Amino acid sequence: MSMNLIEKDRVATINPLKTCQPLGAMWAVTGISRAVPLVHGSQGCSAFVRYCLSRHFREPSEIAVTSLHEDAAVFGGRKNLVEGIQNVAIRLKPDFIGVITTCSSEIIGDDVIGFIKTAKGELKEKIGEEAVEKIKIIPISTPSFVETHLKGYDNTIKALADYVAEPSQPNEKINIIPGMVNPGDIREIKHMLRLMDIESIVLADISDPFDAPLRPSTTEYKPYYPKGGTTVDEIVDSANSVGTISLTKYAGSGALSLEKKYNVPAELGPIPIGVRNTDQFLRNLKKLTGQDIPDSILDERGLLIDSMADVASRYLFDKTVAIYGDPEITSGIARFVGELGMEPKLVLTGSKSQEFVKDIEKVAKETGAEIDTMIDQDLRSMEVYLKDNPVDLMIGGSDARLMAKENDIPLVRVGYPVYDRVGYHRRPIVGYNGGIQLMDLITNTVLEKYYEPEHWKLQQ
Amino acid sequence: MSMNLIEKDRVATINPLKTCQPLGAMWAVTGISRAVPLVHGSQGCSAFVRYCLSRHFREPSEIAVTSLHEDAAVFGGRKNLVEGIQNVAIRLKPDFIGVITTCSSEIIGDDVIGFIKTAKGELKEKIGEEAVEKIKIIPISTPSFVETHLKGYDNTIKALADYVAEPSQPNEKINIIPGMVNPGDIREIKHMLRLMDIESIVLADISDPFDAPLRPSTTEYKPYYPKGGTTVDEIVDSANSVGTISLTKYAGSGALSLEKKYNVPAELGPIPIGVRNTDQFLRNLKKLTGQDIPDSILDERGLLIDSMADVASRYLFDKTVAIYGDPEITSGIARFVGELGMEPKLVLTGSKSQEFVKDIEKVAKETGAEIDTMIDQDLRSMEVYLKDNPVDLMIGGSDARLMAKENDIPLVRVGYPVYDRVGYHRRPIVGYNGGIQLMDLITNTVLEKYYEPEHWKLQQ
Amino acid sequence: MPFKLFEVSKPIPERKEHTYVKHCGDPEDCLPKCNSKTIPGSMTERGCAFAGAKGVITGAIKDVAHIVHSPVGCTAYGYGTKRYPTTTDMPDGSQFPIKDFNIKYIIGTDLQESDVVFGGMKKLRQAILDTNKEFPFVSAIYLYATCTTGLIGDDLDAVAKEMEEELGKPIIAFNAPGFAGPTQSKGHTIGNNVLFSKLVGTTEPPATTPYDINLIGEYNIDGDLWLLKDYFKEIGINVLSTFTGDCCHDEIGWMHRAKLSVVRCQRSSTYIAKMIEDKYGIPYMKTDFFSTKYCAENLKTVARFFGLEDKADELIAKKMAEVGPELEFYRKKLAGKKAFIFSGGPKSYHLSVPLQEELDMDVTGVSSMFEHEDGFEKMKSRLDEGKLVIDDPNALELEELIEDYDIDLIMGGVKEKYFVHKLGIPCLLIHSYENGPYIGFEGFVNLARDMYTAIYNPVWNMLEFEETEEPDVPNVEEEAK
Amino acid sequence: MPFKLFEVSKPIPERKEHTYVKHCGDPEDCLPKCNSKTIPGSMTERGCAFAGAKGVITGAIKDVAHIVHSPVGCTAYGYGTKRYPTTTDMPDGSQFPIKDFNIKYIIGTDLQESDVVFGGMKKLRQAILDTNKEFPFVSAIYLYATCTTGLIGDDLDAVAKEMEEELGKPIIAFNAPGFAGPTQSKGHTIGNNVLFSKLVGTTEPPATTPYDINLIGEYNIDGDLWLLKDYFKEIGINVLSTFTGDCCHDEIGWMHRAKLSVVRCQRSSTYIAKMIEDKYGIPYMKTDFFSTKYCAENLKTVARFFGLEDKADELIAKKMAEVGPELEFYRKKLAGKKAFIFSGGPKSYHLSVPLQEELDMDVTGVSSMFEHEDGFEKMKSRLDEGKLVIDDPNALELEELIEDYDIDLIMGGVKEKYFVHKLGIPCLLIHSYENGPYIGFEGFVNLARDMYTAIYNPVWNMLEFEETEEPDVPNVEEEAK
Repeated sequence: MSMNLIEKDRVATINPLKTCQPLGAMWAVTGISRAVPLVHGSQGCSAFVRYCLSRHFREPSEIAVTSLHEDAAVFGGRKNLVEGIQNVAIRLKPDFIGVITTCSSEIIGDDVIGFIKTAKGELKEKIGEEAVEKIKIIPISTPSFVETHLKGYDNTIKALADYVAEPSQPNEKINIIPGMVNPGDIREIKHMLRLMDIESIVLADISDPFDAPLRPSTTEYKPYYPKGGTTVDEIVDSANSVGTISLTKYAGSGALSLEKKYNVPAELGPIPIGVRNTDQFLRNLKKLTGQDIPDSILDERGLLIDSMADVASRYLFDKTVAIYGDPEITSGIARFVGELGMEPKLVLTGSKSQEFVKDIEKVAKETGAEIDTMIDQDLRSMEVYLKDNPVDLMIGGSDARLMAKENDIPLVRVGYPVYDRVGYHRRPIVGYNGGIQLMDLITNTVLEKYYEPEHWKLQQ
Repeated sequence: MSMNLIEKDRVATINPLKTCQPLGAMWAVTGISRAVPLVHGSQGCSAFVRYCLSRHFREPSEIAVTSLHEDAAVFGGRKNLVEGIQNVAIRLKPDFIGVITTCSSEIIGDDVIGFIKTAKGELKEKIGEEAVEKIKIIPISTPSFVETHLKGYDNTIKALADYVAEPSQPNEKINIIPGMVNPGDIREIKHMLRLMDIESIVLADISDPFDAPLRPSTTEYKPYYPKGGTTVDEIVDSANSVGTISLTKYAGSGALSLEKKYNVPAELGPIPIGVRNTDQFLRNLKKLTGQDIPDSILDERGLLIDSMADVASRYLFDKTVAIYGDPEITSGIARFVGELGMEPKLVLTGSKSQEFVKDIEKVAKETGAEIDTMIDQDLRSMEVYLKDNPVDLMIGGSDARLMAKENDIPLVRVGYPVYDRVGYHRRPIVGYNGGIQLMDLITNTVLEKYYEPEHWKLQQ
Repeated sequence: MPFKLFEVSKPIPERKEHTYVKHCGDPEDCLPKCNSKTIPGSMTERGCAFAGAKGVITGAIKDVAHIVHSPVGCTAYGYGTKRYPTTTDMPDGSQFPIKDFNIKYIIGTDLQESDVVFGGMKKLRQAILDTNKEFPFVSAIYLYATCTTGLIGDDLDAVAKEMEEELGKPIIAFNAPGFAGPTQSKGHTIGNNVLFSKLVGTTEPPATTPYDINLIGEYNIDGDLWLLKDYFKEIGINVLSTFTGDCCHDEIGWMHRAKLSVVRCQRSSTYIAKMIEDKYGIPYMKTDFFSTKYCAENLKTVARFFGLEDKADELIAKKMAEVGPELEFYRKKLAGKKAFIFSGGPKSYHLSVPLQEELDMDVTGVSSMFEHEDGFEKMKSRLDEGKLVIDDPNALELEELIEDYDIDLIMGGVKEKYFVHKLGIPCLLIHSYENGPYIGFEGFVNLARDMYTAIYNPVWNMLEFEETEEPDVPNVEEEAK
Repeated sequence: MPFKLFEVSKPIPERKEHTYVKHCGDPEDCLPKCNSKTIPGSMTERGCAFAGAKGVITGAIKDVAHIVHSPVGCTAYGYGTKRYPTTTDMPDGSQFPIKDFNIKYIIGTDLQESDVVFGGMKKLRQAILDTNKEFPFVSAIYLYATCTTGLIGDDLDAVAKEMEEELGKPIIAFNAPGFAGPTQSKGHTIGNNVLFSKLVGTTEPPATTPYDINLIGEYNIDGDLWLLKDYFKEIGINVLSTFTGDCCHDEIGWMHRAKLSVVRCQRSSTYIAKMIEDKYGIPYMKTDFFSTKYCAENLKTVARFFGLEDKADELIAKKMAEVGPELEFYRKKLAGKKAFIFSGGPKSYHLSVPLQEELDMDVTGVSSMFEHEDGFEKMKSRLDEGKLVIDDPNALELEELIEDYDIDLIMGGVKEKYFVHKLGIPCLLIHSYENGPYIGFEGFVNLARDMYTAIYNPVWNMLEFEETEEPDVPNVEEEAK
């Protein structure tokens, strides 16, 4: 019946459950059509992120870097950035360049906005004013030593609202800020919007860029750009939408910015994981757009409800779960497993988020469970906890896979990163369909682990 | 490079990989809107099938029975059937009654067509001619001792073509005979048709009846009928379509009947499992409807191709597979695993089908594999085979789950029946999306079994 | 008016006699009509005699190969339908080579059209030879007639006799074709008769004790038997033969050596207990081990027979201390919930009192698909005024029942489960269980837990989309209070 | 014209010097420009010095805790990036308590804004204490500077010294912040220097033999080391220290006791071999164990040093008999296929000759992201006329290369793999391997098999939808012939 906050008892972070802001920015910029993330930092800042994103999505992650070295540490990164922007602009002919800072460029104190101006000026002489004006070059401040990757994502979306969005004619569309969810999740959101007959602008839409068809005959080469992503024109138009829904409270600055600057009403969260959160998402959509909720969606809801009736109490009730990951996804899953009659025993996030604590308090109240809650914590804390408090199931990303294995606890993979299995980025966990998928995954994991030994119980 | 036919060396059938015709008929009739399958046989004939279908789909399977007993064996089943039809008609007010014979009613030699007439006559006196004429009451002959459940399905679709379809105005639609595939498969087919902007009549569409939302507010009660199914009007209209595609060569009689009687061109097979079979399905659609194949479908194709490029050679190449089940699904999967670079080492079906042999010969030629092939065989033959010829993976239904476990061979569940896990009926294996799903399933099974022991290999 | 005709059954008024509403002043023989033919065209939950013989009675035996002489369907349906786990332990201390052999394999003759025309006996003979070759270690081979072979007149007994001589291994024929009798109960009877007449008295146990019982009608559904056996062992009573859960073929043969027959499932197997008493003078008692009270009472009764009542008391006290607090938790949660029990047979009278008295639930009524009058008498006697006792309800009647009686929980089978869910009501598997065993002390806790989780599944509070959010979503338990 | 400017690089003509086209008459020092800064705004495959130090050199040690002194990113990225499996075997016969400890854990100080302003040394001290408490069994703690701590001027050496005294356990600082040097190679150098200056000569091995070697620059990628170690063992040579695959901290300390240093990865670790030679007079040899021929030659060379050439010959003959037929199969399949090798460093010269001579492939060119001149000399010397040698190619150049040279297979890293696939060409992981190990005899078969499966993946014949069905779909092998 309560939420029990467990504080970190170390200064050392062991196996972090978060990473730094620039990753979130590179992620978001990849969701823009014909965009290039340009990291103003050391090569590691691009190389590591490309590696991490590629292994999760099994897709290219094409990121440029200004290659800061010792001289920049002394004299500043002006030369690198001004040159870098021009090289990207000329060689890759993008529609959008997101200039992403890092710990080094932030500490050095580079005047990114000024450098962008300089670069544009020099560029105009090389390729002409018109060509330069066609490229949006946006500064994205993402100091690595402040908050987490989610903040970097949030700052990027805010930069789109602040630097790109422009009011003109109302467009009857809804803006969706998906947060750092998978292509499958964004597609499921778009599927729901389609059923509700709502047009949308997704800020930013990584679904195609991070899950692109292999079709040489229609692919844009030299430079390669993946299919899809939100166009710059759409981002410009986002100031004219009927509302913005950020699927996550943890990355809603862009929505608030659009509200403040252009009177586009904002709704922040909850992420539509599980029944009640998805219901709320639909209510928010209805509120902002006036569209009715059609039978087709409610039938999909009915399929999830049907599965829950058939399966949840029978196989899942009272199974204990440890859930870890980004705050919105973690609290969303905690609520959903509660809806399934399971017990979220431990929830864990790397963010230092009071919102998360409130979310979990609500889940504790709804489920009647005692939920041990860790914020600003790391995976080592979970490992130590689980030694004394074993659970039936873990739900989260691949980084805890060895802990799961060692403790013989089955792991249901969700979110980012999942690199030791395939297809998870394509599998939604949001919406009613995502609920079915996630419940199937959880149930089949339980059946395999806890029912197989008495196989006759699986005959029904 | 060759197909090696292995004959059954027993008379006894041990753990059959097939069942009798009536099941296929009850399956198909459930795909008709507001229809009641009425089994003319012993109570076991309905009870067992209801049990089997319910545990696979985790859905109601509402089937009426004429409850034949000793007296019928002596005097014939006339009274039971005539009464049974009337009780169904009056109490359940259906649009359609499929009168399904069994071994007993076939051996007794009941004149089903005559009895239906008698029942209709008596009914008219009770509920009036108009009400009776609204109910299609169709004889479906399914002697249990001839061929398999697939034949029962085939006979049912043929009965629809022969007794229900009526020519009137051309309708620009395509008829789809899905065969005994899952709701998820039919939905994937309909998804493809939607992308191609083709309207269809599915003969018969079990996708909603066997995967229906739980929504009391919109459900038809007393009597309960599930959402969906093909309406009788649609079946009537099937004589006016531009063509019929049966996804399976093994249940194409209905298509041939429509071709012969009403000049509706028929294409039989292949089931669109894997890349090349799905390509062929699209070509057939184009041929019959004249519709172009849109980019949206080809992008979905591209996602499958992309996954195959990323994953197949790396994790799956040369893994050996035993595939068992209904002939079309089995040969379709055999071709697909060949496309994935895997080796279909054993294929096994309970049908005595020369078509299947031809299909496998083609796969053997394409893959260069030596494929041991069993037709008209049972699961015991597979078990014995596997003792001497272990494979890396089994693909098929739940009935071989204990064999898989005992031999420590991971089992990828597909087709019917799957009762020891959840959600498989909802998961397509057809079409490009089904290909992705199936490949993910296969790959994750391989990763878990063969890569986990050296977990570092999963870091990428 | 002790009988009720459901609205939906108005067109078939014969159904009225099958639905009895208990009135305490009624004479004893005022019961629903039962064990008679189902009205054609019903969605009955009944099965066939073959299911009763193989599915219920013989399918639990661990060391026998079963050959279904039929077109492929009956064989296929005979596979994997019952939760009858078996060990490899044999009474003489040896090990049978395959665990759950009874679950793993089913054999059939896969009759074709030509066999129907020319007869299937030759095929059956060969199938017996094949079976013996494939599974040479089985202790016996059982043959099953089906509708087809019944109708074409294949003589299974003759084949059995002939092949038994050829193979030197018991071969037993069961002539319970699907169409025999109104329900699967006919198959139980035939199964009992055949096993008694062919086997009992033909073997001797490796050892006997003064405390030997036959445990009859205990099929080890989801491990029920293993719990009961532990109880008896602790009390000092030895289960010499089980009929037929986790038993071996030879065990049936030495049932005449027990001191007492304890009948668990009274519908399916009182027959054999009676025949053993008649022929060998071994007394039998009908028992009831569901719930703590029945289990305690009946353990004591059996123990008393052997002068072991003290040991029984000890066991009962220990068990009650173990399960008491948990049961108390569930009692609070389940108090006042309306349940309807739709069992195959006896569970409809085993469970009504425990649910009402031990868990404070309200049993709206019970029904059975194959009980006979004696069973319905017990059902009736264990219900309160105004409650329903129904024979063979069909799907449509079930709908009306749920709607009219505001039921919280149906206990039924797979055929009902998903159907009932579609009506927005939980349904618990009571034939094969959800997370059993359900018998005895621990089993009753399992049952209570499964009822609790079914009723408190949060989904029942989310059935429909709400246009406005509840300001604070209550948790299910609060809600359900 | 030995240098080439890709079309796509016309706007950055400096790139021309980095792309050399081999011309046999060129002077030896005619090489691509390398080890210089990347042009800003490139999609380079290069990483940073921190990656070179921790990721490559020290991350393979089994019994050390690594603390990354940084904002959380560098710590997070230091986790799970390398396939460096380790056992729990320690040289003295004891067992380290956790398998793959180096893969399982990464530690960091998670610096916040206030730390950047006021300095992070206090936090680092506490993190060291925490680490020692959490993992008291580690033999040493290594500290890593990063861009942030480099820029704010935290003195890691001072903290290391202070805490080493406090804890009585070796604590070693690596000052290789990300911005140091043009590539990760700078981190290799720093790693070598620190390990040599701080450790070598500080410990003594439990035992020595006259046949002791240091195996330097072997990190046990996907089990490479374990294969090589078996070979040496069979020949009679003892690997006294590995630098650093599956090694322990103390092993580095006694490298001065070996008779010979064998250098496997010549780019990342010739430094330490040289320093050991200079200071302790222990000779070193640069070796090459990829492919059967190189492996055989180099095993013989090392064996000859110890007078064990006969044993080496025996081993080689045995291994060749084992792998010969399989390799022959793959040779036939791979003959004529055009490969481009894009390695971090040395694999670009290790593999070119084997692919050409042992598998009859056509190596279109090689490139490296962090090699120096000596490495590029070797690359050049091992290629045919007209082949490409490229320093630090960027993504756009890779596209042009694939298009213009009709490449059948790229060998690269994860960053390239999925990108190259999008161009319709297979790409094999050569940094961390696909299904390794790739070294030695068996490893070369693995590599050949992985190249074969990558090229013959049937998907390459199905890239585009065909409007008309091919009358008979050819199998891939036929097609590819």
